[in-house]
Amino acid sequence: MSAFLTYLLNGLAVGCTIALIASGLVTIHRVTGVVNFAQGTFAVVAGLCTSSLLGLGFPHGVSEVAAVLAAALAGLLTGLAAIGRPGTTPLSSLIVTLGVGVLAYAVEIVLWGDQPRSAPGLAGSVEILGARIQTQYLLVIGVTAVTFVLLALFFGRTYLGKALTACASNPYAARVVGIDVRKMGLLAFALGGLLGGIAGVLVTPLRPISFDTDVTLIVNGFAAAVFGALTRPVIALAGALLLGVAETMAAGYGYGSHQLEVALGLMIVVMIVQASRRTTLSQESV
Amino acid sequence: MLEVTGVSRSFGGVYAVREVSLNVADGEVCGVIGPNGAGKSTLFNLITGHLTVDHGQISFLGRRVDRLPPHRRARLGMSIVFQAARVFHGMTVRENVMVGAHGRTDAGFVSAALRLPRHRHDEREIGEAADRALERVGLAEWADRPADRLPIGQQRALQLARALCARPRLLLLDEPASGLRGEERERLATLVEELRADGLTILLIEHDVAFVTRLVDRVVVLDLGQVIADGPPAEVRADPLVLAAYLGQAS
Amino acid sequence: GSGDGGGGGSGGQDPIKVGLIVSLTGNYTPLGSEDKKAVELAVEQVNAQGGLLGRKVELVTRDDKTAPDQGIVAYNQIKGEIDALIGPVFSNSALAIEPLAERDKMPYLSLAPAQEQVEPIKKHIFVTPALSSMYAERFLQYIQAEGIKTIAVGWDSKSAYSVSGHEAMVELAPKYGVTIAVDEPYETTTSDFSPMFTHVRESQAEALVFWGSGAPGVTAAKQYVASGLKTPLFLTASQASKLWLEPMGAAAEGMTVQSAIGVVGEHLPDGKQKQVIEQMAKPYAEKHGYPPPQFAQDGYSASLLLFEAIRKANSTDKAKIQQALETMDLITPNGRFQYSATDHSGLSPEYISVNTVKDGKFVPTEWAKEQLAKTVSALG
Amino acid sequence: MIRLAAGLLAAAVTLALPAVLDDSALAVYILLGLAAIVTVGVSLLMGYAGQVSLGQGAFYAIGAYTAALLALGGVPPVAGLIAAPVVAALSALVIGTPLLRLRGHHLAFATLAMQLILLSLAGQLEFTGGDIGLQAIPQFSIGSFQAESAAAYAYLTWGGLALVLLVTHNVSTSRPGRALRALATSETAAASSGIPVGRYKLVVFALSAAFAGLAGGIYCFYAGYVAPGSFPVLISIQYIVMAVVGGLGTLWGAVVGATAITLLVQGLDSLATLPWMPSYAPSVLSYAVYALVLIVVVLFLPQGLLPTLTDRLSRKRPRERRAR
Amino acid sequence: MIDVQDLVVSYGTATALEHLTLTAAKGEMVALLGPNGAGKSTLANTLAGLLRPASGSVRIGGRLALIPEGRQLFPDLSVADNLVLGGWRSGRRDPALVYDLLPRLAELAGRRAGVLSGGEQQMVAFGRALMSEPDALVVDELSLGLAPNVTADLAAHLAELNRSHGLTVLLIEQNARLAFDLCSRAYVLESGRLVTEGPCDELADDPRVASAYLGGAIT
Ligand SMILES: Nc1ncnc2c1ncn2[C@@H]1O[C@H](COP(=O)(O)OP(=O)(O)OP(=O)(O)O)[C@@H](O)[C@H]1O
Ligand SMILES: Nc1ncnc2c1ncn2[C@@H]1O[C@H](COP(=O)(O)OP(=O)(O)OP(=O)(O)O)[C@@H](O)[C@H]1O
Ligand SMILES: [Mg+2]
Ligand SMILES: [Mg+2]
Repeated sequence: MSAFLTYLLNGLAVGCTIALIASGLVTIHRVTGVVNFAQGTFAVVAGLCTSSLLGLGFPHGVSEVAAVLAAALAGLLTGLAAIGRPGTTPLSSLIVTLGVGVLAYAVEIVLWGDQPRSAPGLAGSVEILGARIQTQYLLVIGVTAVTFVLLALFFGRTYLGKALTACASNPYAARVVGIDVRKMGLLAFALGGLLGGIAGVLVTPLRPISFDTDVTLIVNGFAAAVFGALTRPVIALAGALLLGVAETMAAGYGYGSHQLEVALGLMIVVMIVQASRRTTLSQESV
Repeated sequence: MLEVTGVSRSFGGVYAVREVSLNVADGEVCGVIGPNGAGKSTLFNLITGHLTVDHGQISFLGRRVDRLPPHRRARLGMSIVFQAARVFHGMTVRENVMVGAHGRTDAGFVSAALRLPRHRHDEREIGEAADRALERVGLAEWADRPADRLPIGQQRALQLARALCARPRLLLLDEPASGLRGEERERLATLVEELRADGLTILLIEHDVAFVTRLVDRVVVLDLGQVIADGPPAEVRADPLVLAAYLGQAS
Repeated sequence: GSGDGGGGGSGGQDPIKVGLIVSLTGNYTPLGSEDKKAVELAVEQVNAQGGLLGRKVELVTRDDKTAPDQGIVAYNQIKGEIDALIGPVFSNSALAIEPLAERDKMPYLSLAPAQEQVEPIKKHIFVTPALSSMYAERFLQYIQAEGIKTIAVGWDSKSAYSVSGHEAMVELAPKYGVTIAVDEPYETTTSDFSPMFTHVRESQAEALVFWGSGAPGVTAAKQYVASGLKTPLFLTASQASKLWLEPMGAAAEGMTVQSAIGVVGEHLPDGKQKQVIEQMAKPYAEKHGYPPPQFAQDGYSASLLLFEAIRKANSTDKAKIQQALETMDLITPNGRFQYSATDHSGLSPEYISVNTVKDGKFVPTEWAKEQLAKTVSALG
Repeated sequence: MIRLAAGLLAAAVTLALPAVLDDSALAVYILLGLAAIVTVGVSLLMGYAGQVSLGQGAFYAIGAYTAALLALGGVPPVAGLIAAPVVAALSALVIGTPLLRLRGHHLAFATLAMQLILLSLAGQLEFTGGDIGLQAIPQFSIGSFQAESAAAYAYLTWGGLALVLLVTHNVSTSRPGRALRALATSETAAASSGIPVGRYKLVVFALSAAFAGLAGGIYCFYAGYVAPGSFPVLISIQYIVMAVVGGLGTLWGAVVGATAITLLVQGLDSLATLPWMPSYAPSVLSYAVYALVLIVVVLFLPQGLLPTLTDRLSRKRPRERRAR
Repeated sequence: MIDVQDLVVSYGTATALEHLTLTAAKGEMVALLGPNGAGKSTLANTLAGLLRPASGSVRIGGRLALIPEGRQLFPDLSVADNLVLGGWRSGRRDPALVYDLLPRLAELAGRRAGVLSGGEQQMVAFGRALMSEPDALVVDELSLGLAPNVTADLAAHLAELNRSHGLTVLLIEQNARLAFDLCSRAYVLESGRLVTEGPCDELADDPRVASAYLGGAIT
């Protein structure tokens, strides 16, 4: 029983790290319709920044906040490249974000070298009902919960959130009612950068980060985000948790070498079941 | 030819179409009118298979079709012109119309890849059919333009040409005259009359009651998903229920 | 027409060209870039001593982008101009180049640890890093010496290095009277090891041997600390570098980590082995600001082996270099290589150290000190 | 007329190149051709039928493993080469049947996941050689003729590309091609024209998989070695980049895109590893310059290289065009 | 007030509007007629600032709202959210006034706009434009897809707004009868050029206009 709870809790924590990456993807796609393949990069930038700043002797807190802001700036710059030019289609923007991700490799290598880095986080672990979980994981779970509540409230309840959503739903119509679609898109990219930064700052103490860690991060994050149709944060969160729990459960119950297959396979199956309940017409209606 | 019996469809508990029964005889032109949101387009989608029925039966040419997918119903001879223009992007007007003939031929990937003689023959025939259809709706001079750049009115005409190119037995027109000015409306009316003369069975949704009245043998009025009147146009126009629900003081 | 055919210059002869194909972009960049630094250092040193056979040594470097097909492209680009090849650290690239090198009779020192390169033996392919089976055997020797009977093994099912290390361990365990109570695969992308630790906690295992390279090594070791597990953690040589030590920080204290002999050079008694290690470690640390990691030592050892072979062959004739390699007996930072017609790997487990982490450094265990002292003193 | 001449010229150059290029250039020429074969399939799938596959590398891998396993099992290489696209297409049919219920990003993710899963399995199964892969794959041969030189593989590759282009051209300019383009815009409207949308998507998925499988088959004989590491996920993304850069939905765009990207990558690599280059050159050149070129091309030539080029040319001769 | 002087708009190389001059005084209701492809929607988009003129000037007095061609709702948002976003510029956040006018929308408030019927969507588009409390309104096809009684209601409401708030209206409408009933003046556009303009009653008598726009279906 306590083993099961251990797997569950740790799985949820893993899911939360995935969800944080997904949150940025969802934010950006929901507003701009662009799948941002540079999302993992934001996390990497933040992770590397934290590690450097801490190394330079800046205190915790300051380092992390600065790193998150740096990621937000990276997000804004990515946005400028991806949607700054009028007439760029979402597909072109997607390729641009891929390009930005690759460009970032070069910048990161010049600034930080090619070797992985890490940063200290919350040390130790806690026991909950006989199940052990790292303290850093608890922080991750807490931050994720707050982030997603805020995100859901922001998009679902606030006027600005609705206006942002409107931009991707129908950019032309958004302009008709007077919304500055480009500015909103850049805001979304900055927000996405911020979210990616939070993910990076939280993940770096858990696993070493190097310039190309973004690939691993984005694959899982993309899976979760797509689960939520790239627009619905709460469903994406559910997807991420599913992914995380499936991985640890697979490892816990003897399929340690097939975690990837189990987790991704499960995602596909659930998506197909979801899809077969929607009709073509409703997906196409304008 | 078309028999709709007790058909219902709801979305999240709200009935869009409720217990609708409707028979259309061969060669008949039947108008469907009703307030906005009455369920007219939904009924069309049920008939053509883009939506599945919750209850009820649909038969076409004596055959149950309510479980068939849309492309099978199309191949049996149903063609629909949607309310919203659905023009295929990245193709010329002629190519768009040629797609309409898809169900009439069956040269597949293999014969296309190998350029078998039959395939060439089909291609030529489809091309000619498309040109005829374009001529009919008055789009001949636009044939080589990219279709997605057409103004809305022409896009709708293009849809009609595409539907005709399939040589349907039953044509379902969802507000074909919307967005057309008087002159073009006139041309459309003439076309419908011609088609009717050719023996085509037509179901026509239209809010321009005068237009409907002039063209159809019979009018079915839907309100809140149900049939509230069914009969010759003159009779229906005088029906107090219809006046209250639909025509208002405007008529 | 810049007239470079004329020669002139110092030696009056064309330089000896050594090909180097490593991963400079892609996943294996952190490894490949260290290899490159070390080989460049070796070339610098040999040229400073007047080169080989009176000729300068020139390096022709290519990037395999951590992809086998790019390895092939790279090899094809340089095969015409080079006299010998030091090959990829990425096993898949190394293996992709093999048939081509074999066909061209190109002397080829591989930096990849894959067992398959030497099983069966290919005439022109020689391996520099210790094979994972050697690490496995060395650990079992240590485990036996410590009186441990039951162990747990965690291994990365997606990494050839760790798969074959695990296999060797399973195969050799009975020989050393060791039972494997928990046999736990994971994946390179695994980010949570709590299932593994839970299984170990529930078992009788007296030690957990963890096979893996790169990120999982750090992630697992950190989570091991947090998990509060008391079973000692044994890590293999992939963790024997600052790449692992730095992120671990104080948490690494007391963990057991294997390494090639070169990593613990300062703890060796004076002698030839220590001298060779320092000949590389000092200038490397001066130049790059940190002691050479394992990969760098592989690259440097490969260079020494190749230079020695050319010296012995006294020509750049490929067949002669191959023969020289097959009769090679040379002390390198990785230990003493004794290649032969039946052994293209050349090393033996004696050149592997078992260390504990003390004050952020790898310090050989008492057992290892004793063993290494024996090994090294035999070399003189 | 001009198109015919251009075609003939292209054919002549294609045929002449293997004879004049050296081995190192031929290696690039072959890999370029192979990439083009896969990219044509991606372009057909994405540009015509509007379905995004982020897992095309999986079918490349399936083709390669199929041919390799058969050849290692003693089956004549020709049979292996024919089996490669067939098995890839059959796998696509099996995989695509459930997967193609998904649309857009869902499909993109599912194909990506499929590749990850397949590679993970290939990396663990006994008969695929695990992570190390399959070695010592025999040379390609037909009867007594053995393809030993790189030039032979170059002809094989470019012959394969010609075949793939011909099939794509024939398919895309006729009934099925129109149906594909139609369903890319609106599956509803396509279905009401009598197009069996599901079946068409499946067939085009299988066709593009067959192309990838063919390329994989040739690759395995040329390289003599296949491993999971030969087919990273990034390779699938690279094909999409090639298709987009060249010009989606155009036949030759795929070839142009594959050529441009391959030459760019190789050129930068050669430049970066020159002896006098600083040590960070490989990363800066291979990453930064590549990325910048990519971004600039995508932003400023959003239609892709080929359509922009042809547009420029045709704008110079508007009259000839309109006369048609 | 809408004042368009010598306007030229083009798509790439194709010119859609050529030297167009058109005005609507404050509080005036003006109709714009023209065959498909004449450039009516192009003008509407230009007035709304969504297309940039190649030359010429466009001046608008006060806030302008557009009911665009093809409804152009936010399909993923609810009807209520669609309406509320109409108030982006005006700051109005309460759609009650729209619900009063179009009670059907109150029933549909929670539904996703994308699944509405054609006519329902048109109502939302109309309501959304009203939410911006415009001084001038450009309507690209008012009657499109609407039941006759709804069209009549909306037309009456437009007239009412015009009277009470001095709303300026440019009405693009294929149903010329409706346009002539509602407006005082009309412009006729063909192939991007003005062909006639004048008071509606005069135009209705123009045989060319009559045959092209009033011909056909007889009420
Ligand atoms: N997918 C759907 N989900 C929820 N409600 C739907 C869906 N499709 C249609 N409806 C609702 O069903 C009702 C009937 O819609 P339908 O499109 O059939 O109306 P209609 O009679 O064609 O109206 P109009 O004349 O305005 O086009 C409408 O209230 C509409 O909002
Ligand atoms: N995005 C576009 N790109 C290129 N040409 C366009 C574009 N939009 C419209 N056009 C062209 O501009 C001209 C005017 O189109 P517009 O949509 O303004 O006509 P309209 O008068 O509104 O027609 P309708 O009555 O059909 O709505 C047409 O010839 C059309 O083909
Ligand atoms: Mg309708
Ligand atoms: Mg218009």
